[in-house]
Formats: sequence, C-alpha cells, structure tokens
Amino acid sequence: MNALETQGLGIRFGAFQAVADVNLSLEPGARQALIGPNGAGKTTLINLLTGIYKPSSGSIRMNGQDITAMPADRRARQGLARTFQINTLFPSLTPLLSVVLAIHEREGQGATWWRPYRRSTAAFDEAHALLARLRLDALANLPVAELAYGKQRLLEIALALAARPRILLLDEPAAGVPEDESAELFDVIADLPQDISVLFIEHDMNLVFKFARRISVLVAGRILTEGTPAEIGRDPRVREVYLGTAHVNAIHGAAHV
Amino acid sequence: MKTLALSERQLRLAEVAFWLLLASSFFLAPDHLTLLSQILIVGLFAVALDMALGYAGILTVGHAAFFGAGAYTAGLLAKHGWGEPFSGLVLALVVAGVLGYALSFLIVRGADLTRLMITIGVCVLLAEVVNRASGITGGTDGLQGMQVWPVLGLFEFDLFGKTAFVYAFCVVLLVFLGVRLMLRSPFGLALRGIHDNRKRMLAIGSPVEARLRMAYAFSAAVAGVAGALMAQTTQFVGIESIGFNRSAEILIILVLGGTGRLYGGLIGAMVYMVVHDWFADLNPEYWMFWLGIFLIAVVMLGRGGIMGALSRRVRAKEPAQ
Amino acid sequence: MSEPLLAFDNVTAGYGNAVVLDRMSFSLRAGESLAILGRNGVGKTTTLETLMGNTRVKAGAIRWRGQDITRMPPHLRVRAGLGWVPQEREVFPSLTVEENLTVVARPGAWGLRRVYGLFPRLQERRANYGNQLSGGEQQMLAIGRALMTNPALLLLDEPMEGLAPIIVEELARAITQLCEQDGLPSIVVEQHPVLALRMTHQAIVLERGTVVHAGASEALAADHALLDKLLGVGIEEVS
Amino acid sequence: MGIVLFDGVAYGMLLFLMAVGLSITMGLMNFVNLAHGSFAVVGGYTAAVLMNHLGLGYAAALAASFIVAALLGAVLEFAFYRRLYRAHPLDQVLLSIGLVFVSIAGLTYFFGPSMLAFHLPAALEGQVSVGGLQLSRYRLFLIVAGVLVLVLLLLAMGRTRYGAMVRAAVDNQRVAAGTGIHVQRLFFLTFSLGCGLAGLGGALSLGMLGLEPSFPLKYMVYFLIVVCVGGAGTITGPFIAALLVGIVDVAGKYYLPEAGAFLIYLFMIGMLLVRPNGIVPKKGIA
Amino acid sequence: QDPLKIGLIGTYSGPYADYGRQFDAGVALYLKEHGGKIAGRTVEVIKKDTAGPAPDASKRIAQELIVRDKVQILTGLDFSPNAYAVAAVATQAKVPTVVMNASSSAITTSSPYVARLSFTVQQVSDPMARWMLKNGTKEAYVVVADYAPGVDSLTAFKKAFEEGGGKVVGELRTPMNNPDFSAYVQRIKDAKPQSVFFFFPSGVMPPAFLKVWKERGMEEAGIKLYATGEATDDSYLDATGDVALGLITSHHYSYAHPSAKNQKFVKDFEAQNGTSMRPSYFAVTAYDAMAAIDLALKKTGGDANGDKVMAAFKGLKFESPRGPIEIDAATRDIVQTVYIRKTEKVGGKLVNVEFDKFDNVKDPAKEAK
Ligand SMILES: Nc1ncnc2c1ncn2[C@@H]1O[C@H](COP(=O)(O)OP(=O)(O)OP(=O)(O)O)[C@@H](O)[C@H]1O
Ligand SMILES: Nc1ncnc2c1ncn2[C@@H]1O[C@H](COP(=O)(O)OP(=O)(O)OP(=O)(O)O)[C@@H](O)[C@H]1O
Ligand SMILES: [Mg+2]
Ligand SMILES: [Mg+2]
Repeated sequence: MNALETQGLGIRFGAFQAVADVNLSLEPGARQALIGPNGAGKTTLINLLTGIYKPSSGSIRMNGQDITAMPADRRARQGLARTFQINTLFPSLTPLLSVVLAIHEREGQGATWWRPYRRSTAAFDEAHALLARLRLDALANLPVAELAYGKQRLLEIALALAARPRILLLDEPAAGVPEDESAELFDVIADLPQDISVLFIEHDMNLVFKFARRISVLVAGRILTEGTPAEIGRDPRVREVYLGTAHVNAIHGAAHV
Repeated sequence: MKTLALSERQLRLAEVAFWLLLASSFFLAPDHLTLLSQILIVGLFAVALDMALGYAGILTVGHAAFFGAGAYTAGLLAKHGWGEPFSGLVLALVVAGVLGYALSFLIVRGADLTRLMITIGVCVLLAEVVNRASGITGGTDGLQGMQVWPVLGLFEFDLFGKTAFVYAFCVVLLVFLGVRLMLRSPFGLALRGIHDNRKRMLAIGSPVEARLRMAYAFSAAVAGVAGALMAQTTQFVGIESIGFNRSAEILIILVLGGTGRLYGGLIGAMVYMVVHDWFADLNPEYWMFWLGIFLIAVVMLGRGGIMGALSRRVRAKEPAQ
Repeated sequence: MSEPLLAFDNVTAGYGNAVVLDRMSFSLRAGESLAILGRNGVGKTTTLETLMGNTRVKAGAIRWRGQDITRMPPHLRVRAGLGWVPQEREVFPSLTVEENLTVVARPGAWGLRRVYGLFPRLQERRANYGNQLSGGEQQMLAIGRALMTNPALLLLDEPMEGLAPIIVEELARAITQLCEQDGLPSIVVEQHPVLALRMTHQAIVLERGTVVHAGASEALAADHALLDKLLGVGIEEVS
Repeated sequence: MGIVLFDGVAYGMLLFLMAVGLSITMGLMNFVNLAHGSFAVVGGYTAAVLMNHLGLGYAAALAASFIVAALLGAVLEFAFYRRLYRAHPLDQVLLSIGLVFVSIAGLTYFFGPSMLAFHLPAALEGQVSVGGLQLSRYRLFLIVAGVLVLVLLLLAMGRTRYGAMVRAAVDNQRVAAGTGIHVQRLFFLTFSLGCGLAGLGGALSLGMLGLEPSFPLKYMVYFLIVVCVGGAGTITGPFIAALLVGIVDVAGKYYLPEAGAFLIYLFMIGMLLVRPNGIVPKKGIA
Repeated sequence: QDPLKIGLIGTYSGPYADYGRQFDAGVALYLKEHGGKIAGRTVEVIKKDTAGPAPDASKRIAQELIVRDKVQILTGLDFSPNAYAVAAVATQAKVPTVVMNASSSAITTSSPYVARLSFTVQQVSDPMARWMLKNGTKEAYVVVADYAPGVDSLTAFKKAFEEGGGKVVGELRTPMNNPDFSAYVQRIKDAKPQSVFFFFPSGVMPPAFLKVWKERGMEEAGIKLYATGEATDDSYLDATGDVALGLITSHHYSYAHPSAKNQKFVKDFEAQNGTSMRPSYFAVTAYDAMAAIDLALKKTGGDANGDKVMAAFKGLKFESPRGPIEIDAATRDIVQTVYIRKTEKVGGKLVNVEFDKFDNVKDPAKEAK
C-alpha cells in the first residue's frame, strides 16, 4: 500500500488546466523529488494533496484511505505535513512558541483552555530539541518577523517536523538557505525515520540528485516521466525543458554516489 | 527612548498592585463607586470583545448583542420573580454563550469586512427584535420592574453603590482570571497562531474554524456576564444595551486601551470613562469635541492604544524556559 | 579618479532601534556589476533596503552618480535610476501580470514586449493576478517589473531563487549581457557564490553588517580556500 | 409596481452617491475611514449654507460641496491620515471616530444641534409624467447624477494607470515606492477625491435626508453596507449593491411593511453569506 | 439658608442636544425672572449630559448627584428609559423628581417621588382622534415611528377613534432610522384612505415624511393629513419649511399661543436667547417645572424633604405659558389643555396657530385603568 497515491488528479483555474491527470504514488519511506519548469504545477499539486485546493477531477488516497474530500486540517492531523514555498509562519510568535503550538496541535491539546501552556514542559523540551537540530536554538526567543529570511526557511521545516509527520511534503525547502546549510538541512531530512515518506520540490539539482531516490518530472501540469536520478539525468526531454546544459556534472557526480 | 524590562515576577506584582489599587478605591473614592463599578463592568465587556477581536482576530462591531442578551436574561429573570444575582449571572453566561456559539457559524467564515458587517447586521436585527417584542422587553422604554435580591441574601444594593461595587469587583476579577487563564493556555496560543497565520494553522492540523467558534462563544459568554452585571447593578435594562452604538463604543474603548493585550480592555474602560465623565462635566454640550481630540491625540502619539504605547516602554523579559 | 557610480560611505543603518549595518563602506564603478555575498542574516538584504531608502540610516552617506541620496525618498531613487527586485519577490497581488509591469513603466529601452521576450512564461500568464502565479513566475515578474522602470543599476536580491535551472542559466547570461552590451550593471545578492561571481566583476562579502572582503569576482571565485573561510562553502566543481 | 421600482432605484442612487467615496478611501486605499459621513455632512452644510445665505444656485453649490469636502480631506490627510496608512485598521478606526466626534461637536457649535433648512430648487420639485408614471423630478435627477458619477469614475480609475497605481500602492507601499510610485502624492489625491465625492453625495442627499451634525454616525452603517455588499474597492460593485439595496428596501417597505426595519440587514447578511467578498470582488477596478 | 441644589439630567450633546438647550433656556429664564431664587432660596443647578437614551448612565448620574453633590431635587429627564432608571434612585433616596419630558405613561406610577410637568404621548394623540371624528373624518390610516412612544400613540389614537365610531383602515410602523419614505407614502396613496394620522418624534423624520407627501401630490389626491405636535415642533419648524403648511396637529404648547402669559414668556425668552431659537414645548416645560418646584417649596416653607415636596405637588394648579395646568393629585401626572393647531405663515414665519382645544385632558392611559 502506498503512503500517498493519486489517480487522474487535476485542477482547473478557469480555463487554465494547472494540473492534469496526475497519477503519482509515494511509497512508504520514499525520498522522492518533484521537479519541473516554473509554473508546471508542482506547488499546485502539493496544495491539492494537502487539501488547500479541491481537485476538479481525480482522487487522492493516503495509506489506502480516500482523502479527496477531507479538509486540510484533518489531513494534517493524520500525518500529512508540508512546508510552503513562500514563508507561511507566525510572525508575532517566537520560533519556540511556534513549535510548541505545532506540538500542542499534534497532541490534540489545541482546545485545552484550563491550564497555562507554560506547563507543557514535555512540549517545550521537544521544541528545544527540534530547534537545536535545525540550529535555530539561539534564535528561539526572537519574534519570527525579525529573523533573516534563511532562518525563516528553517523554521518552516521545523514546523513541519514538529507535527511528527508520516508523510512530508517540502516545497523548495532549501531556497534562500546557504549551500552548506541546505546540505545539512537535507541531512536532517535524510535522517528521518525510514518509515516517513518525503516528497520534495527543489530547483537545486545538486540537492535533488544527491538526496532523491526517485524523481518525478512535472511539465505543464502532467507527469512527463519518472525514474531514478540517473535515468532522469539522461533523459533528453527533461534536459530540454528543464535542466539545460549546466548541470551535467552534478548529475554525473550524483550518479556515482 | 529606553525600554524598561520587567521580569515575570515584577509583572505579576504589577498585576496584583493593579487589582489592589482598584479594590482600595472602595475607601479612597467612596463618592465614585457607581462610576467605578460601571467602569469595571464596561472593562469586562471590553475584555470579552478583546477575546474575539484581539485574540481570535474576528472583527466585530456587534458585541452588544451578547451584552444585551445577558442583560435582558438577568433582567427578565429578576422581573419575573427570581432576583438572586449569581444565578442570574450564570444563566446570562449560558444564554449569551449559546447565542454566541450559534451565531459563530455565520461569522467565522469570510473576510474581515464581511464579518464586520454580519456582526453589525445581527446586532441591529436583535435590537429590532427587542424593540418589536415590547410586550416582553418594554421596547425603547426599557425593561421595568426588575427586583434584584440582596447579594448572598445579605447585602442590599444601596444608594451609594457600595454593594454594587464589591459585587461587580468580585465577579469581574473572577471572570477576568478565567479569561487570563484561557488566553495563556494552549488554546490561547492557538488563537494567537490563527490570528497570525490561518493557513499555517491548517497545515499543522488545527481545526481553525472550530477554535474560532469556541473563542467566539467564550467571548460572547463573558460579554453576557458583563451585561447581566450591568442590568443587576442598574436594576434596569434599556434597549441601548443591545444596540449598534454600544457595540461601537466598546470597540472604541478597547482600541483605546489596546487590543490583544489582556489589560487593554480594562485600561481602556478606565481612561475612556473617566476622561468622558470629566469632559462631560466640564462641558456638557461639547465634550465630544474634547473627547475626539483626545482620541486623535492618542493615535498620533502612539499606535496600538494605551497598552501599545506602554509596551514600547516596558518590555517583559522572555522567561528562560 | 572619477566618481564611482555608487558609494556607501560608513553607513550605519537598521530597523527601528536595531542596528544591522555597521559602518559599511563599498563602492561600485560604472560599467561593473557587484556581487554581495554572505551567510544568512548578515545584512545583504538590509544593504539593498538601505539603498532603496527603506531602513533608518543613522550615520554615513550613500552617493549615487555623485549625488548624496542618503535621505532621498524611495520613489525618487527609482527615478534616479535604481531598479529593485526585493528578496521575497513581492509582486502586487491585486494587479495582473501585465498591470504589475505597466504600472511602474518608465520610458526607455525596456517595455512590455522586451520583458515578455525575456520571460515568455509571463506573457502566457499575463492575465493572472499576482497572487495566482507560481513562485518562479513571481520571481520573473519581479525582475521584469524592475526592468520596466528602465534603471541604470539593477538591484537583485537572490534573483535565482526558485527558478528552474534552465531559466537560471538564461537569466545569468542575460544579466551578464545587460552589463556588457546595454551598460546596465547589477548588484547581485546571492546564496550561490559560484553563480554570482560568474555574473559580476567585483564582489564583497559581508559579516555581521560590515564588509570583510572586497575584490574582483574572478579572483575570489578562484580562491577556494578564501571562499571556504569567508562563506564556509565547500565548493564543488559545478561547471 | 413601476413607481416602486423607480423609487427604489432613486434611493439606491442616493446610497451610491454617498457611499462611492468610501469605496475609494476604505475599499481601495484600505483606510477604515469611519469619518466618511463627516465629509458628506460638511459637503451638505456647505451647499445648504451657500444656497440659504449667499443665494448660490444649486449646481454651483454642488460643485462647492465637492471642493470644500475635498479640501478638508486634503488638509486632514496631510495632518493626520497619512501617518496612519500603514497602521493597524483599529488605529484608523480610533482616528476617524475621533474626527467624527470633533465634527459633530464643531457643527453643533456653529450651526446648532438641529436640522438645517434646505430647499430644493423649484425645477427639481414635484413630479413629471413619464410614460404614464408620475416620477419625482428630484429622484430622476439623482438617477442621472448617479450614472454620471459612475461613468466618470470608471473612466478615471479604470482606463488610466491611475487605478492600478493605487492598488499597487495599497498592496505594498514599500515596494510601490521602491518601484517608483509616489505613494504619498497618490494617496493624497485619492483620499481627497474620496472625500470630495462624500461631500458631493452629502449635498445631493439634501433633498431627502435631514442635515444635522449627527449625520455621520446615523448613516455610517448604510455606507458600510453598500460598500461591503458591493465589494470594497470597486466602483461598479457599490453601484450594483446600492441599486439592489435601494430596490429591496423600498419594495420591501411597500409590499411587506411589517418587515421594514429588518429587510435591509437580512438582505445584507444573505448577500454576504452568498458572496463574502462582495458582488464584485476587488481585483481590478470596474 | 444654604442654596437649593437641583440636578438637571438631560441631553446636551449628540443628535438630541436641542432638548438640553431648551431645558437650559427654560430653567434659566424662570430663574432670571425670579432673581435666581426659589422659595427664597438661591438655586444652584447642576446639569449633566446623558447624550441621549442611556439608563445606566442616567442612574449613575442621579446617584452621584444625590450622594456626591447632595442635590435635593432631580429634574430634566427627556427620555423615558432614563426617567425609569432615575425613578428607582428617587424612590431609594426619597428625592423629589420632576420629569420635564419623558412621555411613557407609567413613569409616574413607577415611583411615588416622581411628578410630570410635560405630557404623555397618549394625552396628545387621543384628542386628535376625537377632533377628527368631530369634524367628520370617519376613516383614518395611522403611521407611527416604530418605537415605544409610537406604539403608545397608535394605541391611544386607535382606541379613541374606534370608540368614537371611526375606522382605522391601515397601520404602518416605520423604522426609526428611515431615510426614505417614498415606499410608505406610495402605499398610502394606493390605499386611498380618507385621512392619515401620523406620529413621529421631533426632528428629521417629520420633514422627510412631509417632503414625500408633498412630492407625491397627496393633498391633490384628497387625502387629509393630521399629526401630533411633534411634527411641527417649533424648534424644527423653520427648517421643515413650507411642506408643513396647512398641517393640522394636536399638542399642548405652541409658541404662538395667544395668552398674555405666553407673549411675555416668548418676549423674555427671545431677549435672553435671541430669535434664532424658538421656545419649544421642552423649554416651556422646563420653565413650568421650575415654577412648580417654586410653588411647592413655598408651600413647604422652603423645606425640600421628599415626602413634603411630593405632597405639595399634588393638586398644584397654576397658569403656564401654554395655558392652565394642574398636577393630578392622584397620579402626579399633568392635566392640561390640548390644542388643535394648523401650520400657517404669520409675518413670514411658520407657526402653529391654535384654533380649537380640549380642556383638562388627563393621561388617557391612566384614566383607562
Ligand atoms: N489561483 C490560481 N488561478 C489561476 N492560475 C493559477 C492559480 N494558482 C496557480 N496558477 C497557475 O498555475 C500554474 C502552476 O503553478 P504552481 O505554483 O503549481 O507552479 P510550480 O510548479 O510550483 O512553479 P514554481 O517552480 O515556479 O514554483 C502557474 O502557471 C500559475 O500561474
Ligand atoms: N524588520 C526587521 N526588524 C528587525 N530586525 C530585522 C528586520 N529584518 C531583518 N532584521 C535583522 O537584520 C539582520 C540582517 O537581515 P537581512 O535580511 O539583511 O539578512 P540577509 O543577509 O539578507 O539574510 P538572508 O540570506 O537570510 O536573506 C538579521 O539579523 C535580521 O534578524
Ligand atoms: Mg512552486
Ligand atoms: Mg536577504
């Protein structure tokens, strides 16, 4: 049974078909990349998977269960976490409280109104540990609005991880993060327990070819091809519409890993 | 401009001092007890509004609907033979809370302006219903014939407003502590999250609308208690208690005090009502002019109301967790 | 020596009371592009925001073509020739793609046609509102919008972020060409030093709001040890 | 039937004329300007005083009402409003309510608390017979004025770059300025335009509404209804909304007088539940 | 003797600020005429603003006036809810309270310490019904503002009209905040009744209604129009303009009342306040309230004790600018002449010319009980 599986998934915005007839499957423990030209529909696909958009056609199954009509928050509670391409954070909270908040919601305590949140020591400990893992611990008590962009990108991931997801969807997690740190970041992701499935969108081919075990290529809303990094790197169609010529070496490098 | 950093302990002390000072006005300002109890009640109403507006981010100019619902509940109960004050409060709390929950379904969806207008609409409609049902409510003449029994069977509501003050003080303090607890709970944190970024809340699995509905119902219930308190201490309920003007006034009071800051409502009520009373005494015809100038001056001097200006001077040290 | 195109002279600036740039100095000669490098949070964006007049400058002076613009309001800086691409793209959400472009248009070599030529994707999506674009499309729009003001200097804050590799390549080539052929230089803030250094003549590296290295891009690109020291980048040979 | 529809349309036009300025200041510029009615009432007083005391003609008085309200708006924009464009909407509420208070007290001081006399020019009194229907001249005039204002505004805001510039500046002032838009001047002009329209609306309303200092508070909700139901920030939205509100209100009061006070609010709530962002959601002008 | 302190609670700001102005002018005129003294005691008037109907504020103000300022008499009270809220305080503190306007019938019943010098809505509506019947009108359509006084007026008119053999052929209640009357007037026009009686509070509603009435040519359609005197309140009559011409109304006071007492009153009033402001029924009641307090205190020998003053009020009879008035011994409510008037232009000014009257009218709502 696949962690996530879509069938004929599609959405139109007016006359514009942003995603069409996508059959995508994510195995348990997958480390899968989703690449494609700008405007191919990658983010839209993630929005469909997480329930922000309702599809105009097709269906989505999560661990065998049909979730096509399930609201976004329920999907999240069932273990589907994501990050956003454009920072979507809590500007007036601190990173620490943001993560604690996410942990509360995961634990189903979001409606607890009769005791102070300060007493949630377990949640705070966990939050500290998580922030430390992403090297955000020094900034834990600063308002999020005052963090530099790159740090905010990291917090995006922290919030997703705080949900202890079973499926993690990352929308360009490393954009705006310096190269060495983005590698570290992907190490964190790679080190996640093996039963967690990860699907990530990324335009940095070094990262894609290094961390993905499988790559899906989306072009104009449709899956153009899928395969191992080596297969994708060799595919002339992918090169023509997406890769260009610059990344030949990175691909070859990755192929040796 | 230097900011003064207060530790958590100092903040707590400041809070205690605030309430002690209020309590001591029983002895310090015995001639102003009625004004003081009305300030407390209006302050509680503003705190209730803050729960919806400042914390849950629901822009509403219709909160008098719940204040009025509470007032009429307590008033009708006392008119029809049951004048025990505490049970009146509890019933008002329940009625307003249920009404709030029911209306929340109309309100949590939609954008700010939409919510604003729906709350106004609902409030005006309710006022019109009260006007039409004059057989029960007395319409614009007001609800006559309330008989509120002595508090605890012992303390009559007296001419000097002593009983009213002590009664209002205790109830307001109690409810306020409840609100304070709620805002510092995981639920309160979730509200801050929703206020900041609804989309992200959904993504971390928070049922945003359910949370907002709950907050709105809480807020309505507290407003209902404030309304009931006002009815019991005035021993009269006028139709103004449910109208648009009261909703707008309480919004001004809260904004003056500062939204989303717990004490904003209380401080706003104090400043607004004292300043208003003072200007109205000095100049019964044109106090509006001075009050208007005052409001403009407050905005020009600092954003976020009085508490907002204060918070730029005084900053809580982040607790080391 | 002739007056530099742009000069930061001991600029101290920040947001509110917080100081982010600490006595920063650098200058840019006419006809040359500049890369600003540095880790997260060192003040790269703040440098550009200061250049655009969006921060509070506490000390120092900024000179542009010999004129002191330290206190000039932002819109006049645009008229004076600065074209800005903000870091988070910040396209106007309630304007269509085409409106986003035309609303800022100033007379000059760049017009709708030419921007669409550079980014055909924008032309396809030209009736979409700003908030109905993909991340990469927004990036293209932000760059196109800056070009529509027909600037004399382009300020690009991580312009490649979120763009597909093939577009990155094209854009890098275009930016180099703009400088070389059209005499339109750029200041490029980048996370990817290799890319940025390839597109520019000069480079500065920031650390905690000050310039810790300034020199020719080519030299820096070649000095892996220095790069590693300054930016902590274990550079892999990419191209 | 025909006459009821006509009355409804005329009443709707009146609402449109009074509220369209608010659609610009609040809807387009995102400034929660609860003092809109104050500018309207200033326009009204201007027209009434000029006609009563200086014997000015109606047309001249209307022009004056626009100019005076726009000038007042300009002065206040310069002194207060411009400092609050980026502030929280609630701070804007506080400022504008403060201004309403001041305007009420000020007008009371100069003109007394009660209604000011106003008489329509003779040409607009009474009725004309059109196709068998007895139509009020004044109401006919309102309809013409409403359509005229609509057309002029659409031409000014829709065709030119001006409207798009305002929207851009509202979306993001920092970036708008950073791409060469003179945000301050743009807002100054736009705000003054909104206030001038308010003044014109106030003066045009004199044939129906009584002119008293408390006018701004009394009709605030009506302005808001029209703007919100129509879609804040658009011109055609409030136009359609005002027509609908006018027709629903007049027809409702005619056919179902018992529900008179409820109808407009029920209609508003219903519309907002069906179309939460207004009849014409703000995207582009028009 | 220390001064007599009187608390004057009224509306001095906001849309109803005219009420407070008229109160003030009436009170000041009486005091001026009497050397600032009442029953030999100097008078100190402390005025407080409620800014319209606001029972909680009124109650607080009354308490503060009594507890802090030590006033011995309360007066003013333009809105009924305010009067009800203050009446409770009056009872508790045993402070005599003289209502200057609040018109809900039961206010005097709600406290033994309340007397009323103004009128009740029923008191002026009922005579209009009787006069219309007397003059051959058998069919009336009733329009009232939809609030408590409006309903009071409707009830009183209907009762009197139907008891006298007339028929109410239609009823309309219009919302208080009603900018456009076209729908209502059109409805009446299509119903073609013989006559229309309307009650609206003083202010913007009557002129708005009359404008549409005129515009639709209702007069030409042969529909007669009647109202209570609020429609042609002297305060607003100038601003209302010619649309009011010919309207027949019933009320207890007209500024043009031809008695010598009134002519002096008006002359003094104008000397004091200028001609831009006419004395309305608010001013005359305020003037009379002071007179009543004066007369009562003279009876008690200057003693302001609540019970004594209230006893002195009962049955008090004197000549007011409006005509002879009396405080009913049983109900402490006013008994007065209600006049039928017609709006005419006299000397270039619109005034209510009295041409018929009903003597000794009591509050019909209490009479019925
Ligand atoms: N709400 C919308 N209405 C209309 N078109 C939309 C909407 N949202 C997205 N689109 C269009 O759908 C297409 C897919 O967008 P999407 O954000 O999924 O692209 P993407 O693959 O994530 O691209 P990028 O790599 O640039 O982020 C784009 O062309 C975009 O313009
Ligand atoms: N609005 C703000 N208020 C206060 N501090 C801010 C604000 N914006 C940024 N900062 C602080 O200024 C410093 C520099 O931020 P800046 O955005 O210039 O960094 P950067 O070099 O562009 O980083 P990145 O690579 O992440 O974009 C950071 O420490 C950040 O926390
Ligand atoms: Mg994307
Ligand atoms: Mg940056």
